[in-house]
Amino acid sequence: MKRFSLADAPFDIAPLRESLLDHRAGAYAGFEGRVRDRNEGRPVDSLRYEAYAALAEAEGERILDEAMRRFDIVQARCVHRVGDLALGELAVWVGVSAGHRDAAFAACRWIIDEVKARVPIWKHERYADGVAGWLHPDT
Amino acid sequence: MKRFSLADAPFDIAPLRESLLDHRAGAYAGFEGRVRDRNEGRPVDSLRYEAYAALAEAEGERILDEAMRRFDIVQARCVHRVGDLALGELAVWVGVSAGHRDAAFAACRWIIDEVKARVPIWKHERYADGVAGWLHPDT
Amino acid sequence: MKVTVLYFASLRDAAGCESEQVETAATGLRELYAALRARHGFAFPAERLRVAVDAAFVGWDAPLRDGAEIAFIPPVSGG
Amino acid sequence: MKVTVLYFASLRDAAGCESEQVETAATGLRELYAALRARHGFAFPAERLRVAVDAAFVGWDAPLRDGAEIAFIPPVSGG
Repeated sequence: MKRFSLADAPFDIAPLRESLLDHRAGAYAGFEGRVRDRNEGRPVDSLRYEAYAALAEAEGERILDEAMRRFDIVQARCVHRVGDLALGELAVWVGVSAGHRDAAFAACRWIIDEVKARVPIWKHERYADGVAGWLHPDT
Repeated sequence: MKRFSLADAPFDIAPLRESLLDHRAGAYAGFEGRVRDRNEGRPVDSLRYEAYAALAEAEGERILDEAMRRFDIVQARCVHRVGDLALGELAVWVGVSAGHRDAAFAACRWIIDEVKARVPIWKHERYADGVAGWLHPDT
Repeated sequence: MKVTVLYFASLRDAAGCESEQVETAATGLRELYAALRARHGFAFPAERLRVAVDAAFVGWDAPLRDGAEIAFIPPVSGG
Repeated sequence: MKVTVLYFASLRDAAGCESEQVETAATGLRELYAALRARHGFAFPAERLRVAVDAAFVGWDAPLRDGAEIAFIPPVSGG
């Protein structure tokens, strides 16, 4: 099973979550990142994510494999959208199942942080004032 | 809207999660506690939760209200099952939406910890070896 | 003074009932619990319990009123 | 030596193309980037970029091979 994937259209979380559950999994932690209506106070109209797909998939898979080794968890997955997204749409989902909640929360948080820091995906925002641009954070 | 409730039958998470989302909510963190097949190494057959319903609902609501004040979040809810549960069934769900992921994760974790510590709900486990009993943790 | 006492989980198993009407001369919640513990053989000392009056947590020093609904809350295990 | 260079996000906007074949005499990735930066006016110094060869991250000291597919990765903003 691939644990990380890119999705070029809206995707359904329910079957993904189901795939993480089994009788050893007493705890499930999930994270969803959605398109907000503003970024640092500036009204956002719409947003587009682009990826270097081959590298993003490889690096995403590496992060999920690392999470499986680092944390006492049962299973973990992550899906990241690419393409045009409307306000409120789901941009990224992380799900982790584990025996206990400590590991589920810690792994879920670690995965989203690593995905944001390492996976070659870029956000292009169009603001209500007509300005648009790529986000290339300093850190 | 009540933020905390008891459920005496299986409940669907999807509409609850939906109720937390709005355009300010860039982040959603969710937690699910499920019935495991073992507790401290002992195979579990089935499980029953009982509550002092009036007090559990009041104390649960108090925890969720506190979370709304303590954390920079948009909305939060929690539902806890009572009655007989089968292996793998959902026992408790917590959902939190927020502008950013720090607050969503922190509030979600805080709520489940407080619910486990403060809400008058008791777990009765039946083990595969026929023994059964109430759990009254020391801490 | 007459109060209603509710029992949950292992306290209910030990008492053999979900609730009972109790005629008591106790002057406080601690004294009431001590009497009920002696009668039903509850395992928990008061220090391991919380106490609620009329479906609200109170301190052990809260006054005992006629007609109150009292619950001694053993360590919880939800979640 | 001939390599393919892929551009993403603001580097693609600056280069005006998604990829290009480059005939280069550069002896390493830093030198290659410096040449392309001068040609396309990229804003980022090499220190702010990561670099990938054939869809795998590599260090800036990795060898430059004929036929390689190279991507200079500006700061990412997924999630």
